[in-house]
Amino acid sequence: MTKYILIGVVIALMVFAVASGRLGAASFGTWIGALLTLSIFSFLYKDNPLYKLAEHIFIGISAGYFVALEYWNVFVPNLWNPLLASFRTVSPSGLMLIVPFVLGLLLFTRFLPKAAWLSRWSMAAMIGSYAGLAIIGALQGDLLAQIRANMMPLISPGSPGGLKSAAGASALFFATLEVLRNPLIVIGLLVTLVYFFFSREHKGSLGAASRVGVWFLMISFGASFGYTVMSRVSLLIGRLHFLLSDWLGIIH
Amino acid sequence: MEERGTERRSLLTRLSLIDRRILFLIIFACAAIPLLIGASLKMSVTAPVKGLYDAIDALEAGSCVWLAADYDPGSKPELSPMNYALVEHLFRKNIKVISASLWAPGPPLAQTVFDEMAPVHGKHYGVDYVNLGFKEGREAVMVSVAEDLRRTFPEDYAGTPLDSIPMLKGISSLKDIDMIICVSAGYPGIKEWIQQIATRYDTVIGGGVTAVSGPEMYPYIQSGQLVGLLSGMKGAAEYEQLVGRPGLGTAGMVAQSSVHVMVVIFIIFANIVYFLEKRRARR
Amino acid sequence: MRTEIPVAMAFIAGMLMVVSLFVPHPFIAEPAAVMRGWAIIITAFAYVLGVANIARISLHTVRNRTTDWQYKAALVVALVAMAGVGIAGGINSGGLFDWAYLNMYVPMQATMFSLLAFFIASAAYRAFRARSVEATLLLVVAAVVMLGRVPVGEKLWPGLPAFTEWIMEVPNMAAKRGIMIGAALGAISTGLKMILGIERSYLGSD
Amino acid sequence: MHPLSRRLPSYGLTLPLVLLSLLLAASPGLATVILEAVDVPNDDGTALGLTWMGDLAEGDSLTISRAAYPDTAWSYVATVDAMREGYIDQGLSRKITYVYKIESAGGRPALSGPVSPSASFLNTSRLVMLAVLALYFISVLIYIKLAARGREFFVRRISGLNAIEEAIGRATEMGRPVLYVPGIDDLNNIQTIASMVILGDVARMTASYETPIIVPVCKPFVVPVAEEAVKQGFMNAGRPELYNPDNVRYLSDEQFAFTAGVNGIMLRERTAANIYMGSFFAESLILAETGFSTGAIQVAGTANIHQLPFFVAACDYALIGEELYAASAYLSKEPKLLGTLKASDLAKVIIMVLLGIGCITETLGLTSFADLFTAR
Repeated sequence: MTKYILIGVVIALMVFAVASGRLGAASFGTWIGALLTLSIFSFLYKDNPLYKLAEHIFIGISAGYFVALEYWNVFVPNLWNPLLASFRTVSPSGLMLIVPFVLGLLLFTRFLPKAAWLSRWSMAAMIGSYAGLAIIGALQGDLLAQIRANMMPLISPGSPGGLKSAAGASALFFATLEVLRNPLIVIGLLVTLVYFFFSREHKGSLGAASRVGVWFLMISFGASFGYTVMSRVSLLIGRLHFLLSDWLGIIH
Repeated sequence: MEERGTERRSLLTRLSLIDRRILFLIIFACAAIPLLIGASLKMSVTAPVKGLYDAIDALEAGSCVWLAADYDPGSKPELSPMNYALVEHLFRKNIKVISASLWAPGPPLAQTVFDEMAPVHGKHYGVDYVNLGFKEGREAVMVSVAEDLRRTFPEDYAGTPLDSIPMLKGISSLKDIDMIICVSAGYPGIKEWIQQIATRYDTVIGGGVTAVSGPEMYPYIQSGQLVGLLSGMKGAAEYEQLVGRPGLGTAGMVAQSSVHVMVVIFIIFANIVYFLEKRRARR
Repeated sequence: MRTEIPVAMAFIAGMLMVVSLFVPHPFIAEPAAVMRGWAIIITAFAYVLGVANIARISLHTVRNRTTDWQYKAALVVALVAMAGVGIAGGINSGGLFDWAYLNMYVPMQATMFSLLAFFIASAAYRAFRARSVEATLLLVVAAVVMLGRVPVGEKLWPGLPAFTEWIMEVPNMAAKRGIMIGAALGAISTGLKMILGIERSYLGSD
Repeated sequence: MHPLSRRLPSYGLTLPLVLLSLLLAASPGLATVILEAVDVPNDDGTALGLTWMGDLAEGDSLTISRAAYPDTAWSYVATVDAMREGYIDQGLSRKITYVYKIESAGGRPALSGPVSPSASFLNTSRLVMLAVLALYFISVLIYIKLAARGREFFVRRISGLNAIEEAIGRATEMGRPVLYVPGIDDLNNIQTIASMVILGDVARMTASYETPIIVPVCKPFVVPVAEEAVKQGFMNAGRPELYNPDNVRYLSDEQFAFTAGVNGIMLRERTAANIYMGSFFAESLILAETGFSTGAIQVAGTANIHQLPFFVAACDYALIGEELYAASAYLSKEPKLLGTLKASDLAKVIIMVLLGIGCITETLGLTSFADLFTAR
């Protein structure tokens, strides 16, 4: 039944578009895009060859796209051109680029079982760099800055005055929330850290704190849940907008 | 009585095990009908969005921002409207824009936005904006660009050497940039820009993210490491409202609302059924 | 040779990155900059390696005519065509490569991700249950945020956007900050173990 | 705050310059400005900072130029608002000595003394950061050493692990198999490795209950490791003969194809306990939904925070973030993992104490303690 409804909806929309004379305006590229979009949507009915084909073409196209971009935006400007220039001018710093070139090629020894160990040299140089960058990123961006930001006065600035001057239930409600702001942030962080503390059994006051920590975590997961739904729905709206506007021309 | 009981139970069970394709159809209708009707709703602007708007508005004409297009088509409906609204604001303020991408699929998306907006505002490539294209290397690129722009990006997206682009004269690293605005779909993105650049090079950072990563950005807003943030299509819609250029963000808000309401109804309804079933099972 | 050199290389590369934060002098800053330039190039090769691996596995399937080999063949054709067009014809806007990107890559990836809207809605109906205090709290906050973040929420209660923002800025922020600090500690210790060669799983087994 | 005032320590104008300024001030009719150029500290030796003072009014602008001493060919640097606190000239060379000149409209030009930029060996503004990093590094290494020497470390009971045992018990009662999904990432993700440790323990339990365990795998490299973990688990339970190699199944390395495959296993083989441990992405909610609809008991664990909401809402128990690593450290007793866990716990205690002190001092209006942690 569902299948017929789905097909019916698509046909109805197309008939509407043809009748209003807008469908012909879509370019060949838009038609391709629309057909691929529908092929992927067909997965919602069930897994089928059309979806599988679109999925595999997508993987192929995206992989090919990456290769071309890496070639034009990285290899050519950052490796080839400087290397060629340094051959001409014999600059030692430019010639040093041979090192990453060779290390990059060594990665491909992975396909040769006997020489595969050579690829570890390149992996190590790369992973070492990123590990180092990750360390300093986490240190300055997250650890210190976040600790510093949470050292805050327990009385939220301006909030006691706001509470006194609040008139009406709604204003009072929000003024109370403002009073609670800093204390709840401070407590919330402490109890969350307690939850992720593994060296003591969570009993007694530690257990109570850890339980409150879970509540804070759950509120934050609820927020993430709501935002994730929001994200996915927006993506759907984007696709529908493409179909209805760019392809069928029903809306503008 | 007895019989009605079983019938009601089977109805409940049937309801809780409804074919998911019917749910899919309901969601499809909730999203498509508002789009077809073309309804729109006014909304209030949230503090993080206002923060970004004010920070950009405070920049002087002629200053230069780094617009990181770190996203791909997978989140285009959320982030592209932001990209448009931000470029609109920047162009209107006569601020120079350097766009670059740490996501390979990013540059053409940024280019599309420029191609559409530049003629409207009378802006010229190489004078008012450039697209440096994609660079592999995540955090390494960020730090590298902060130290030396030309060593990292010897050429722009189209392959023009940076030294022959007029607007880049006098810009040798991120130290010469007034603000980093990152439109970010994940890793590498705004979080890494903050981690690597914000404190180390004392740079102002703001930007937009997909709604999925919105909630985890709040610690950075509170700490002041982020001057402002747009989360998801809603953030884009609010920004569109601030700059007065309604786009896909604004257009999608009624559809967004109606699907949200439907999902909330799903959750409430299903949980009521769940509790009724549980109570029945207990009896 | 097989482990000492890689471990030494990881150590030097990683330490350069860390030390350059504290030592601004060119005797560290310059080699660190060179190392970052190298990392950029090697990472680009690593991506191409990944692509080569996809092609290799797919070709293997095609050659052995195992299940779904036809799809793998389509994959390889698409890959070779896209990379070939891009490298030979350039990537500039208006070209064939750009056309294929805009009319094939963009719609397909965007649609793949949009499928999740349906899956989330279906899971919301069929699986998300308030089975415990924790799950109840989560679902209630989720519902509030979902309504408070769209314009229709304001119509229900004008204070809803402000209340939602408070949830985001206070309890959500505190918990996310806790997770962030824990993750930062984890990232630093993992990074340290990699640089010192205590953690070598990325090198693979002998 | 202007960047200069943050980066320059209070460099007072030197005595000769003050005398010079007095001398110049004595000549009537012309606006007098004095200029000082100093090295910017804590940098790589490519910048100089300029500060000035004198008879300047709101709206005046200054033209800055520089020359390479002793040459006097002036080159233009910038035109700035006279009221700003100073100017930092970047992109200079350590090998050159510079002289600066500023001119205001209708004023006498002022010259700076010759100065060359110097590079620092240590950025002193980051000393606190360095100390924090060094202490944490040391504690990680010490704890790993101690753990390797066989020191026993306490790790708290992790409720998720008990939930797993319960779930396996239920599956045994019902005579149906257990499903264990180790995420969809490769072995380069630490979560997958942690998952393999937990898999070993789950396999041990299922073997002792004589309940079959099915392990669908998404990445080819994970297959041998998963097989090994299951086999070892069966050996540890003393039931190696029960091990069935067909139950570790490579399905597909494409996300949704894998998901569809796992859904198929749940529906066909009617697994009664589903355990998801590792790195999950969008498939999390699809798996959890199918598992819920088949009535299985579900326990999940992931450090991918973005997927946890769905696991919490659709599963009976979820290990949250770091708990996954803690569980694997607890089960494996591996020094690397235990040492890291302990060092991170120690750091958390210290952080909590510091946060407490910081909040109290801030409440009292004393900011100097908290400012120690301002990252620069």
